[in-house]
Amino acid sequence: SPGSDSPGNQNDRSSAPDSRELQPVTVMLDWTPNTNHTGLYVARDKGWYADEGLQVDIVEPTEGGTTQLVATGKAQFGVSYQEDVTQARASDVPVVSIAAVIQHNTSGFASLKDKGITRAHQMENKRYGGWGSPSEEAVLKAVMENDGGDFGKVQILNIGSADFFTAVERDVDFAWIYYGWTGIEAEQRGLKLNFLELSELEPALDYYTPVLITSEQLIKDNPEFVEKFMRATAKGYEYAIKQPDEAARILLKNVPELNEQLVLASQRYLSPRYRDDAARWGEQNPQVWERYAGWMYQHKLLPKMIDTKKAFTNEFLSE
Amino acid sequence: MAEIFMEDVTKTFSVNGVLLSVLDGVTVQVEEGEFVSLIGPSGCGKSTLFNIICGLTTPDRGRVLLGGHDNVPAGEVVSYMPQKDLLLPWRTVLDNVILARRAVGRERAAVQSEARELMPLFGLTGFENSYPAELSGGMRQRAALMRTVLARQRVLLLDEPLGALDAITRTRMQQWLLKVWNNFKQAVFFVTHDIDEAIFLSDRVYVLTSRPAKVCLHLSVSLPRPRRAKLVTAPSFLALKKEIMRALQVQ
Amino acid sequence: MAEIFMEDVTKTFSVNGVLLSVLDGVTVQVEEGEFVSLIGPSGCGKSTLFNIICGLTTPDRGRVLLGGHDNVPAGEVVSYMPQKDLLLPWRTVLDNVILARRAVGRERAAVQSEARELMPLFGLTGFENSYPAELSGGMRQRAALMRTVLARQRVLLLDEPLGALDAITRTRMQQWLLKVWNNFKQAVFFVTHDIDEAIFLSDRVYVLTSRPAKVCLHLSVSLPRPRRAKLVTAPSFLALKKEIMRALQVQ
Amino acid sequence: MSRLNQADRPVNMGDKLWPALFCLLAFFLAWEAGVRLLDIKPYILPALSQVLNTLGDMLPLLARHSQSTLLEAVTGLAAAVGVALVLAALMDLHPWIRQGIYPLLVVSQTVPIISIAPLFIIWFGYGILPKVVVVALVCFFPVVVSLVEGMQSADCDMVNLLRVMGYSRWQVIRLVRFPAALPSFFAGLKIAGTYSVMGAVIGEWLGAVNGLGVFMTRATHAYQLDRVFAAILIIILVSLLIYAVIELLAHLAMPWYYNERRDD
Amino acid sequence: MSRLNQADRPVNMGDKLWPALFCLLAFFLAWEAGVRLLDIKPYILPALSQVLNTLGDMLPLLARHSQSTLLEAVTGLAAAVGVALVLAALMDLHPWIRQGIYPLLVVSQTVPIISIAPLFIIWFGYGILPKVVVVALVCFFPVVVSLVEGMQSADCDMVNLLRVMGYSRWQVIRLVRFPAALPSFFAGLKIAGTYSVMGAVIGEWLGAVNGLGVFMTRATHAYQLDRVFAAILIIILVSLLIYAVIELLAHLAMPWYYNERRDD
Ligand SMILES: Nc1ncnc2c1ncn2[C@@H]1O[C@H](COP(=O)(O)OP(=O)(O)OP(=O)(O)O)[C@@H](O)[C@H]1O
Ligand SMILES: Nc1ncnc2c1ncn2[C@@H]1O[C@H](COP(=O)(O)OP(=O)(O)OP(=O)(O)O)[C@@H](O)[C@H]1O
Ligand SMILES: [Mg+2]
Ligand SMILES: [Mg+2]
Repeated sequence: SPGSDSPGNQNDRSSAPDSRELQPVTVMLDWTPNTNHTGLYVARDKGWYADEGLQVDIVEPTEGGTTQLVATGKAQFGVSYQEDVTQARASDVPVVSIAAVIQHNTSGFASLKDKGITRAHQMENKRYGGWGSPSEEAVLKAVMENDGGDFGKVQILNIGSADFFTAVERDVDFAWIYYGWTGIEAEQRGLKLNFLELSELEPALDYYTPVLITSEQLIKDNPEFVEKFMRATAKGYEYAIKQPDEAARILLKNVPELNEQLVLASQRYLSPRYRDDAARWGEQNPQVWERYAGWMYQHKLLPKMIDTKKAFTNEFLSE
Repeated sequence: MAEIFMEDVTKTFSVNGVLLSVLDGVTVQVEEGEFVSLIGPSGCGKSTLFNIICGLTTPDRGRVLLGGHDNVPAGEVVSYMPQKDLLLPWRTVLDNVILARRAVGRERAAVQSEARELMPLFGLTGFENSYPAELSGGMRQRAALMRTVLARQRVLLLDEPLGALDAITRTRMQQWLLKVWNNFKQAVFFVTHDIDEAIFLSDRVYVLTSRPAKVCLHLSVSLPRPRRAKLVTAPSFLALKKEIMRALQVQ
Repeated sequence: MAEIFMEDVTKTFSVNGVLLSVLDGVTVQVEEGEFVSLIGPSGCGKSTLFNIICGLTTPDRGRVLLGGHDNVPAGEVVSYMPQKDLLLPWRTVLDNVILARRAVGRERAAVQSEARELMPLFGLTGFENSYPAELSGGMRQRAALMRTVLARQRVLLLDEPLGALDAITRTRMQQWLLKVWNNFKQAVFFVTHDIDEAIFLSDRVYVLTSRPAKVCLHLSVSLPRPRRAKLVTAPSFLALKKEIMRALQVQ
Repeated sequence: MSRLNQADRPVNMGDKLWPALFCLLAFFLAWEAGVRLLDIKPYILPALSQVLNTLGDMLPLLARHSQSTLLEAVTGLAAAVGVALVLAALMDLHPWIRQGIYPLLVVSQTVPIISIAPLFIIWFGYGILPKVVVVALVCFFPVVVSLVEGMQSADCDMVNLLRVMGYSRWQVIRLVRFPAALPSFFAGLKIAGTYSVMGAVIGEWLGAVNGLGVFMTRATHAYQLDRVFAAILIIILVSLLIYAVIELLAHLAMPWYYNERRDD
Repeated sequence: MSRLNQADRPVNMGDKLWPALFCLLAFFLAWEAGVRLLDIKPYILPALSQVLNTLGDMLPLLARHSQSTLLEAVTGLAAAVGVALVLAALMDLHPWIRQGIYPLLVVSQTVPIISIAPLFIIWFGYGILPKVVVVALVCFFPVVVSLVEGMQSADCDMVNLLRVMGYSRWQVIRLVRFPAALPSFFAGLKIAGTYSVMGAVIGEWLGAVNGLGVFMTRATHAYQLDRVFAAILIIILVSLLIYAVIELLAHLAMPWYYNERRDD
């Protein structure tokens, strides 16, 4: 077996895995650790990264900094979403999406039941709590106009760091949430929501969120390294798909600050959605990329159209 | 009737539980239009005595009569000039000197024109609109004295008004002070450390012992007025000086 | 050979472009072991003169010889006590008084034990390890003087060392100062505003005019030593006093 | 006699501007040269020239956003002064009140505002109010500290003197304690003014419709760092503007404090 | 003779703690009662009792996170002091240097750190370094200002006196200028210390693995406000701890400053 040639090495090995041989890797998340990231934690906890010779640090992000930091190599991998990658590439930030964590967009517009927003046109004369993404207005406009609504009648507010629940407490009628986290929390609280899933409102908006990204440079210089990382990561997500409760406990063990009930419920919601209808976990469809980038360009959200073939790759997915 | 009459005044301070006996049965009085000095070592309780007259401190024992009456507000009888000049830095000289007079509710314009007329006597002409920070030490003292005099009360309490000045300026200011006193005829109760100064200015001198202060000498100064600076070398002056020095044990 | 010899020293300051003539041809000298006073109105330039001796200010014109030599570092001949006591607040009394002596590189323990022995003479026994903030004004002045004396230089420059004290404490300190001087036999160059003080302490007195300062009177004080406090009322003393008062125009 | 309160005088920024401008120029040059020579990507650190270019292009938009921010900063500052006046007056009433409140104020400064942001939103909504509150929270502390210290610096003997003269308690406060506190108050206000715009930007970051904070968030999400830096330049300029206005007010309110001592 | 530098003395938090404790208790009672009486939802404002409960439960976890944060805060504070010493020494060299640097330092305080956060990570990585840098940025300003003012407060005549005695330029700095700056330095350091933990938390918010900032972000995003408040209590405690240590150091370093004047 490797490393058994020197007695000194053996000594080390008997006490702890030889960390000197492991290659340090930094993964920067897109938000606080949550069930979107379960696969990463599982792979690390099960020692699958170590098996590939990697020592993975999972770092929580700077506000809006993940993509730049991955592009500059400060983190080798990051968690992002398709819109962000598209924006970044249009601004010549050289990042590449290497896996779709969830096959379909589980985000959408949520509001308290009594606001009566069951269709997109009912957003008229309501107040929307946004978070400063450049595409928000275009998305709202598109989905409302699809439903015969007048976008001009929506009042948009940046709710910044406040969460959905505090925001809808008084000043906001609806906001854009991930159902897998915030929607589940609402269920936990027994709060009745109307939820309009984005992918149903406008097919072009069924983009990948979140995705794993890395830099063009790294792919060029060290594809084996990316492959190793992705092999273990995929194993992690496969495990999470098969064993939601076990996976959730691993996440909780690593991030004990989280709310146990929320994580468990969220994981049960999300596990079947990681792979969903795709052949394998992480698969990205060129059409999805082309369709969404085109949509963004049409809506003048991009300074220029991007070459979507360079924006993502499936080459690091196993099998 | 004495303007100020204090009998057997005694005061003990308590600082962090430690008792500090400051005045021990002090009896002094100031008659109408008289110039009386109080001389005593540093920290013996002279300022405390003045504070008692002003009602800022209450004595433990003893009687204080102002203008023959018990319980009159001090401000209606005396005008006080503390050891520091205490000019308000944010007011011009003119507004500072009328401060005491304005307190009794006089009209501002009238008081101001009254003050303007007196500026030459106090050597402050041209500085009416200056702030105190722009004045020299001697000028500040003169402004503070002017404020005290302008209150036009029957007694001036002056607590070491010349203490901050150098000896030469001080000698000049003493002569000027007598001129002012002559002009306004108010009674003056004057605190000093300086033996020459006390004799030179006063009709009577009280000498206090160190803490707790008692009157250890009470002296009438019957030198003729007006007095000139060279009086301090006159034999009659020196006899008084020797007596005070002996009382203060500085021989 | 004079310890200090200044000839025709002239100094003009320029403050924001305005020229301020401070010293105008001053000639003074201090002989070995002599006590010489300099008296003059406030702001006439006495401290400036001392600064020139110490090398902190360079004169515009004139000659300064220390111990008969040009260009010696002032610190090797004179020991300077400025107008403020300038004790270092962060050093104990003991460490403050040895400061000057340590500057010339003496061993600390030796200097300290030397200082300890002298504490009684300076009335500081028991306060060796106190910080300056814990001392009274008189004690601070004595500590500052001790630091100056302990430097053991041939001349002490004392700039109004008793100026901050009240008149009564001051009179006591004058007598004590003479005792110390008698003990150490260093020459003393002494600045004061107080005519009595100058005569009482000195062998010779220089009187300066107001700014720009010139020597307007140079007086030998041939009163016998040791001198007692009551000397200030002696006729021979008063004759000198009158002469100085006339020179200073305070009559 | 030395200048009143000389030690308290703040270092005067307006005294000699040349050395500062020189340093600023050097800094700008280093920035531009650094970016060019090290070939730093514009999404990491844009060159100064690019930032200035963007600043020029975006001026109307930035001006509009600045208006909201400036309004929030100034309103917040005014609120801070109001709160500080009340608190300082309270603490001046009795040493016990001071000893009770003061340490709590110090402690309150250790709480990171961002962590209680949600409470702000719930209490104050998304209008101008929460921003004003954040600005006031950031600014009131230096003002209240300087006010308390200023009022304490009023000479007791001066107060006594005026009491003997026959002035009432409130007249004495107006005549002595209040003016005595002014230099210290303005020193604190200058510090607060410097921080006020930053406070407003943080407040906007908690949620807003308009303002430089919103502008910066949007630009960050669109990878337009040149715009972010243009906004930072504007923030600095607006802060300096507020500082200058306070300096001016101080000169108007305290001529006696700035007048030079004349020799007699 | 009055106490040296009396006016400069910072309000001493340790003097009389009772009134402060009383106010604190009142505040706590109001909080608990308010939440109970108004029936405020725990995800909007948890009751104090609940927060304390959570604090008890989470103590081991909080202790672990506090360690990182404390380490960052103290290291950052030390770095701030180092930078401040260098800057202050520089500014002490010549008034021009001071006039050149000082206004820029003031200006630098107007830049919201959060807006240049990504730059920090790029320059300093994810380790402890960027947090230390943020703490140092938050803390160095009060320290440098107090140092500069402290060194300027050294009495010129004292310096001259020692020069005449024959001490060298550097000896005089050691004997006079440095000790003279100490009281002011410690006053500034106390302010900086109060802010240091908050700085570390903000630093962690820029991207971290451990620390109270991470804990709070996670708790916020998992909608557990009781945990957020438990962390805030810990932040306050750690801040007070740092304050107390600085106070102790000040007493050790400047016995002469705290000794009471005895009457002779
Ligand atoms: N309010 C007070 N509480 C406690 N002690 C006091 C108070 N006022 C004065 N003392 C003490 O009483 C003593 C006498 O003080 P006072 O100011 O009356 O002396 P003084 O004769 O005016 O001294 P000086 O000549 O130095 O002005 C001093 O020891 C002083 O410390
Ligand atoms: N470095 C300086 N630059 C400009 N002017 C100075 C300087 N030093 C002193 N002066 C001015 O020179 C004059 C004389 O000052 P000096 O301190 O020598 O007077 P003095 O006789 O010691 O006064 P006092 O008796 O008040 O101590 C004063 O008007 C003072 O303002
Ligand atoms: Mg007194
Ligand atoms: Mg002098």
